[in-house]
Amino acid sequence: MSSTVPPDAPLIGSGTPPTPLPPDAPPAEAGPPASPEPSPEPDGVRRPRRFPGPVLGAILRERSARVGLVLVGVIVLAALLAPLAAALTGHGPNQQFRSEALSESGLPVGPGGDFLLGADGNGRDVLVRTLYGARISLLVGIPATTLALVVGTAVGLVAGFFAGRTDRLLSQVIDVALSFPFVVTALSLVALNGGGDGQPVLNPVVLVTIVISLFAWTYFARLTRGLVIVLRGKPFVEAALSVGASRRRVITREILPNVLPVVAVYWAVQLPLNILSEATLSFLGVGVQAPTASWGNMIAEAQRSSLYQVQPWFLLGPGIAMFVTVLGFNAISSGIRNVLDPDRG
Amino acid sequence: ATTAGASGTAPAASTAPTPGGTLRIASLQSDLDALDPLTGYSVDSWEIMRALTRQLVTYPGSTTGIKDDTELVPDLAKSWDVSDDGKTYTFHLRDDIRYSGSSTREIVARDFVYGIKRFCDPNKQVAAINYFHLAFSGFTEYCKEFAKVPVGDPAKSKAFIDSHEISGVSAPDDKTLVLKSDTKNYDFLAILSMNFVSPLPEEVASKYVGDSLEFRKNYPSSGPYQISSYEPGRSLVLKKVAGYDHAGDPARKAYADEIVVDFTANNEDAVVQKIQSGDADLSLYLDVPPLSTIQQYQARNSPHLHSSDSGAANFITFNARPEATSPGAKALRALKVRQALAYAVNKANLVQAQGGKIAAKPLGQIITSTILGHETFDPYPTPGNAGDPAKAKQLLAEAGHPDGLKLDAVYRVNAQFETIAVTLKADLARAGIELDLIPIPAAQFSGYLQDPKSRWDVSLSSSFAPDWQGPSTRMLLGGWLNSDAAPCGTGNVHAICYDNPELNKLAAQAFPSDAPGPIWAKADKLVSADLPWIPLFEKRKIAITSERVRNWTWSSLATHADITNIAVGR
Amino acid sequence: MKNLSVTFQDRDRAFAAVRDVSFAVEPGRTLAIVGESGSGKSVSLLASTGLLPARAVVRGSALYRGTDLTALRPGQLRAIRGRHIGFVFQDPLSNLHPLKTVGSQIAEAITAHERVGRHPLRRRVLDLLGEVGIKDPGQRIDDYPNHFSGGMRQRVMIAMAIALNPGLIIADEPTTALDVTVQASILKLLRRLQAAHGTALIFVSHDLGVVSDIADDVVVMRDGEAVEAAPASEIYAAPRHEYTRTLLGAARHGPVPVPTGHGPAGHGPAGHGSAGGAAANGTGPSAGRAESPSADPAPLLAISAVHMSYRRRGRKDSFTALADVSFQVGEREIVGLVGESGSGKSTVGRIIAGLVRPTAGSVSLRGAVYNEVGDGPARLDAGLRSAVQVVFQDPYGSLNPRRRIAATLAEPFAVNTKLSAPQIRARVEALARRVELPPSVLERFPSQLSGGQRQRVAIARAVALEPAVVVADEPVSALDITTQAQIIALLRRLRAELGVSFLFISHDLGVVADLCERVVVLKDGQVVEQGPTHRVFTDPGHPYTRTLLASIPGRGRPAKAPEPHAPHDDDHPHDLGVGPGTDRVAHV
Amino acid sequence: MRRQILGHAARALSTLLIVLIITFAITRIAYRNPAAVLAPRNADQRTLDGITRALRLDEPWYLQLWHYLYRGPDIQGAPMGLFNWPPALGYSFRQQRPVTELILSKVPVTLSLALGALVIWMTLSILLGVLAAMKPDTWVDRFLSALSYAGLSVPTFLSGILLSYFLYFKLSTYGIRWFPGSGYVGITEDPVEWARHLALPWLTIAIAEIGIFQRVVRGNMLDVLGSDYIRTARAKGVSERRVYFDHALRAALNPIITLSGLELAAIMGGAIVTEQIFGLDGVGRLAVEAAVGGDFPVVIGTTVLAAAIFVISAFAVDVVTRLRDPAGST
Ligand SMILES: Nc1ncnc2c1ncn2[C@@H]1O[C@H](COP(=O)(O)OP(=O)(O)OP(=O)(O)O)[C@@H](O)[C@H]1O
Ligand SMILES: Nc1ncnc2c1ncn2[C@@H]1O[C@H](COP(=O)(O)OP(=O)(O)OP(=O)(O)O)[C@@H](O)[C@H]1O
Ligand SMILES: [Mg+2]
Ligand SMILES: [Mg+2]
Ligand code: NI
Repeated sequence: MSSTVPPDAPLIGSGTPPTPLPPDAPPAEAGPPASPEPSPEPDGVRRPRRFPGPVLGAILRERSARVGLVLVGVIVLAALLAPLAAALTGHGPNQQFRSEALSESGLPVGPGGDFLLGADGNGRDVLVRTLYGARISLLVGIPATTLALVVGTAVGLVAGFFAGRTDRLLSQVIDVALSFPFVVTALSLVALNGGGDGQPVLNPVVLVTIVISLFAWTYFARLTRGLVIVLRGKPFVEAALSVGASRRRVITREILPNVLPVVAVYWAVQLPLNILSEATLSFLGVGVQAPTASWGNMIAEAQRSSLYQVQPWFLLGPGIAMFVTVLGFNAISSGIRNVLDPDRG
Repeated sequence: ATTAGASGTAPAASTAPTPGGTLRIASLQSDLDALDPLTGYSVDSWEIMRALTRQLVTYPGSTTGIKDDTELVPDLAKSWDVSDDGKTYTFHLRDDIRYSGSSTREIVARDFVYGIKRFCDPNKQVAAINYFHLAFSGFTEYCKEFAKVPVGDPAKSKAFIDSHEISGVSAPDDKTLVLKSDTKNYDFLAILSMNFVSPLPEEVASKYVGDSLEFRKNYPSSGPYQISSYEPGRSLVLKKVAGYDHAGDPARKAYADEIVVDFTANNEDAVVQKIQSGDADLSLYLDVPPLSTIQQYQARNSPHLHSSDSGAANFITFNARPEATSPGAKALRALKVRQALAYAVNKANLVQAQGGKIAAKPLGQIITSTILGHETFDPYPTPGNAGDPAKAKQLLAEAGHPDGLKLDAVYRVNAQFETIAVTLKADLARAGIELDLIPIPAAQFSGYLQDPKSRWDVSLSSSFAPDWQGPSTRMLLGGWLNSDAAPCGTGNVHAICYDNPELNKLAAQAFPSDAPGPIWAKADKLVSADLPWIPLFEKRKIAITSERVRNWTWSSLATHADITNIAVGR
Repeated sequence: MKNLSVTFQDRDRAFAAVRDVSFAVEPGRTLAIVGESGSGKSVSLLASTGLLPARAVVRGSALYRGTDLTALRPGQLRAIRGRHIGFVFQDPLSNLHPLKTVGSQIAEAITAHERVGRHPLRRRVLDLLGEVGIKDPGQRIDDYPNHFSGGMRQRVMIAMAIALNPGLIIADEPTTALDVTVQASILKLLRRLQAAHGTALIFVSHDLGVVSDIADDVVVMRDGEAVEAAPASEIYAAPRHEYTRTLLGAARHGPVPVPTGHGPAGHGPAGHGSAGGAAANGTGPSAGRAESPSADPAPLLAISAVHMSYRRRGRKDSFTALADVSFQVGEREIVGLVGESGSGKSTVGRIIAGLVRPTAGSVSLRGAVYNEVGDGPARLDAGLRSAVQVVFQDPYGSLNPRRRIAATLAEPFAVNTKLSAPQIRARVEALARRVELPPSVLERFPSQLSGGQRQRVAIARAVALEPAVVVADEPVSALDITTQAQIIALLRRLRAELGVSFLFISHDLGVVADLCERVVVLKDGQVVEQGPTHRVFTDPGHPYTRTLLASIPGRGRPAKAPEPHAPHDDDHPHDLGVGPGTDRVAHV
Repeated sequence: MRRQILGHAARALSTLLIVLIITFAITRIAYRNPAAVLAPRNADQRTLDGITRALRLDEPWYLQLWHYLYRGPDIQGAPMGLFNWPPALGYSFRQQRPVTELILSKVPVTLSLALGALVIWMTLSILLGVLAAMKPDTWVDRFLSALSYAGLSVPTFLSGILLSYFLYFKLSTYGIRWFPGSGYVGITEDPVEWARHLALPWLTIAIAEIGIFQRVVRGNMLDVLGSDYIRTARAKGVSERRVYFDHALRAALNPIITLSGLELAAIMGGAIVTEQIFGLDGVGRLAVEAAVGGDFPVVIGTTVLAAAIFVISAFAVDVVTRLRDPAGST
């Protein structure tokens, strides 16, 4: 018996060792295309259920997924309601309240009164800016990860399915992309954004999105490639070929549906990392530019100005928001993993 | 007339400084921008070079304030004679003053000549060459010849230096240096106080290319300290020269045995943490300490918070190059638009962003408070210095921009300038002027401004510090804004292409004058109204130190601490 | 073992795997536990020594020489395990640590309980290896398990179990995953060791044939309950419980005219070592060709002189899977293709289906060659494509787990016909009826089907386009006996209704004898014998065929087929001795 | 095996070459007016012309590239190309040093940082991961997983700032000077100081990595613990400690090694934030300063170095896993 979990699957490990399957019961586990409920009911009769219905249900039953969904929900809500908060407080995200929120010597007020989380060094409302920062994080993180998923999955499918020269070529491309150091290359790519007259060609947010997906797609590609290599050898692929399906049909109809759920889980794994990447770039001053609020540049500002020492919320506001976001997405992805692969945490 | 070299006046100290100990300096940058006296042209590099180089004359430092450090004292020259027409200076060098470090021979007059002859080496040009075109007879011709030497070949440069002379610069013997000008200049000695005119032993200096690490490690020091170890990114260790001839140096007391520049703290927060925790005594490259830190020191009423008027100022410059054809740049050529800008800025906000009264004061003119010719006035006053958006809007409309104006605004990325940029953006928006902020990394900033192809309309990060205190008006009105001395282009880092024949006339009057003050004041009134740039605020220098620092001394050249006169307690 | 119950506690549900089971075994005797898969055989034994995962809740007691094992603390239990109770587990592949040498794993069985010096320890391990019949132990002691064939690994497991001469050995289906020939030798080994040491043996199996060979007493389990317990002779003679009768009945179902008159001695060369295989090789090819098929005037499917060699990754030489294979399948004929695991049966099927190209030779349908030497997969035109179809070896693997059955069954129509969606749907439903699948199944995913249903789906897909020939690759090997019978009936019916010919691949001789008109016997990629089923089975012409027949355990009951073996990624020839080199030596 | 290694090496080399070419292209396009960007402060047009000529910036890009690879700029007669001895990979006009020399002088810092952190995070992750796997779904496990989530979710720049603020600044204001705030002391100069200076940066990196690895170790352990050979070991009566740390860990280690190799490479190439916060004069800081300042020979150099480290550690991981694989060890 061969183990059925692809070696390159993100759920690292070789899967549970196979146990003989009772002939009339569904197998407990079939690698990445896992059946949602491993233990068969003795009578063997099951209601037909629609995918992903049972998976969603099972995910919702996972505690960590629920916690994650709540956290992410809070952040998404925050991002959506940022303008409302701005309207309620009357504080625009880039509006400076130098007389109300700053002392005469320019020190920001702490939390309280009009400014729930206090102000930053320019007399702007930290809470409102943090909420607007959530928009940037999601605005960069979600498209970047999705773009990476699409590109990476496409490349992985092709590389994995067409072994030989195509695979070697694409693997080399993946290797090359992987060996670039993220921050340094991102910095030069940002420099690349200066047009002939030094003006930025792309909106920095778009640029950061592209730069991040330029690096993130490789993970999807490797993952998909690994999965496809395993799937390609599966009898059902041969079966499809033997009834005359074309290779493209095999890729899109037979292989893709098996890859997508795993890739989707990985999307949730990758997303928080990409949110952190955006923050890191902004922290280093090459991401989202002032005065637009991003958690990364808020933290950078708090640190550079040392203002976090007198107004800790300037640092903690975006810091906690980022923590919650990343935690939320991580919890969701771990919840999904638990469902797809019940033996792991 | 002869001025005898009097011994320097020792600054009155509150606590008697004791020699010895190590003075630690936390640098915000990971390396010195320059250490070669020829090319170093930043207050920070001058702060360090003061310990490593000596000049003919210098300022001894002041314990009370930067602007008080204006009295020139003899340095390597023990005395000098000035010819009656005021054009020829004959310096008599001290005896038996030696280099330390990579050379230990005696300093002779020839070394100055060699140094000056390198000023226009096309391979490494002196930073402030404009001063010297006016200062030395024959310098301009010499430089024209030198410019023909191909770049990249040190041997050719050396050959040129060996075979050509500057008529106004000569060393009749080892101890005598004769400097001639075509005109009389009231600030001639002050110009010589800058680091550029430091002696360098040719046999060492010609061995190294530029201000390279090799050169820095083999630095021929003429000052009280020599380089004992140098690792960019980590530390620079200066050791006091053994048996330093204190009698021969009236300006530098050199209390500390060792000065260590720590390059490892690379953000503002880290620098002040080091000082507050006592791991460092002073900062370097930290223009303004973080507000919270200033506030903490103030709250404690700490004796280790020092502030002084410095004459330094921040302003907005325009892209006035003829090549600039963007709508914004074109619009700014109209005085009304510049006036609108002047009315629109909220100087009070900027001052607050700097840390309030202790750190800055609003400025409406070119000449700042510590500089000769200063008479406080503001041609475009607004109530409470808070700007007058209505007036600005009206002016804009009059100038043909009723719907406001869009400007590409570059700024240099650091904490201070980012604050200025976002504050200006917010304030100008109220007057219908939209700033499109373009952050430029610090290292690329001047290159960006200098590149004629770059697109920008205004620069929000322009600032200056006077090269020396008092009679240094030449730099502003006689240098940058004088189109005779600095035509649009070369040497004009801010792309200031200002041309006002009247100003040039006044400057020409002022240089040889015995009472240049009123002339400069007049010129200031003239130019400030014309808005070649928009003054924002005058900075006060704020320095925080550790508790170990004794005998705090300001240096006008460094616009900060005089590290050769500060002592450390134990 | 008294009133043992085991419940698996999942996050939100409990599942009673074993309910109230009691049985006992005396020293020197053998107790067999039988029952179909999933009936709780393994769980009840593991429970007795606390080897179940923590979420299993165990009630009742398990007494070993009077001590209740379930009441012991973990440390005490550990002292019992290995020392007093030895285990031989079901799957020798997964039960050995892949990254430790076999020697160190055996040594550990000793050092876990005794302090032994390095040299004496090695001595003892070598002795043990010798005792369980590993040849040349000195050479093999430092090998890793994946250098061992399945049979050898099972021997290693046994060596670990007997290392400290425990009073009881629990052998959980020690032979299920093995070839019939290997199975016979392992059983023999166990019996010999039991005789030598006088240990008690609990032997688990779902194969009544094996049990009848070895057991003194039998416990029959079903759905977590012990339904019957009696001495072996009684059970076989007069089964009391209805379920036992069903079990026995299903096993007897096949009318197998297998030669009788074999005792333990009848296993002949299969007992130990490899002499039989080598001997068989010598005469193989000539014997195979001598008996060329009965000349059909226009054979439906003709395989002529097919060679197939696989390239090995990282090696220059290639591995010959098929050598000079020729046979034919006539209209409406069911031809059996038998041979041990790795003999090349599936490869033949793949070549016939046009999925790979042979390295020499050709395959023709009704005289038209459609697959011969060339690059890439054979290009079959639509007519041929639908004329030759495959039912793949692993029914689960050959169904896309992410597609509904309806979609899978629609695929042949979608790619080969221009029917509209509703028309296809109608065809699919008709197809389902034809293979006796309830319509509700169509909306399910493969994981929601039973093994038999899956096999029906696979067959339905193959016959969807009404082909001329279907290659059925071990269609029943993975199924339990009752389902097997149903599927075989289905195949018969399909032949009658559609006029399809079948190439029926199997290593289960009983089934083949039941179903096929003719058999082709494959060994090491060569046809060693072919002819009418009855002739081949009653009068085997080739020694290898005789070996195969002789290795069938039990009183003429068909051997339980090996576990379905998923096709491999071509880079680990570790399985069950199908690879070349050392593995080859180990069985046959 | 030898052929595989050779093939692997060839592929690694071609990867490096491609990375180099791409970076070359990016930097050449990114930094307009390269001569001006590269020149020292206050350089005049003639210096710029000199740089232009030295880098052959006036020639077509493929000649520039070829020249860059083949010979490099001549600095005082010494070629600074990749194919010269010593290979210099260009010359930093800013810092006036050959790039290779510049980078090599910073490598020890980054290496100390990355390897030290690796040791810490691997040890701790393995210990904590095994601990969590021993008692899955108990409060110990939950606590540990909460911890590792925290590590995972806090970006290094935030944890670095906080560590520096509390463990350096706050402690030192109370007179406790355990951790220096910044700087680096060579291990050969003073091993104790070396460790003291690196303690906080190590911790910063380790916190984030433990967040990843503790979970991975735990997951792999659980995977392996469910496998039959673990049951076999228990059936033999092997002690629990051996079951966990010998049997299970041994089998669970491969993916961890793989992951850590790649992670190590990422850190070598990207300890930038940590180096930035703790003022470590390493490759990361050099690279960022070069990229921000437009010193592109250094950008190319550091990028190629990072790629080389990636390629090498992927290679090393491959060799290690191959050696651990009994199938390959014959
Ligand atoms: N760890 C487990 N968790 C949940 N259920 C389990 C576990 N182990 C076994 N089971 C279930 O307990 C029941 C009995 O399993 P057991 O392994 O005893 O069957 P068996 O009779 O040995 O079958 P086989 O002949 O296939 O080995 C099965 O339904 C099985 O799915
Ligand atoms: N793609 C492949 N690459 C290399 N070797 C292969 C490949 N497929 C099969 N083989 C080898 O060819 C031989 C015959 O394999 P095949 O699958 O035909 O055996 P089989 O008779 O069907 O065995 P089983 O009863 O186990 O299914 C085996 O040794 C196998 O390892
Ligand atoms: Mg079992
Ligand atoms: Mg097969
Ligand atoms: Ni296998």
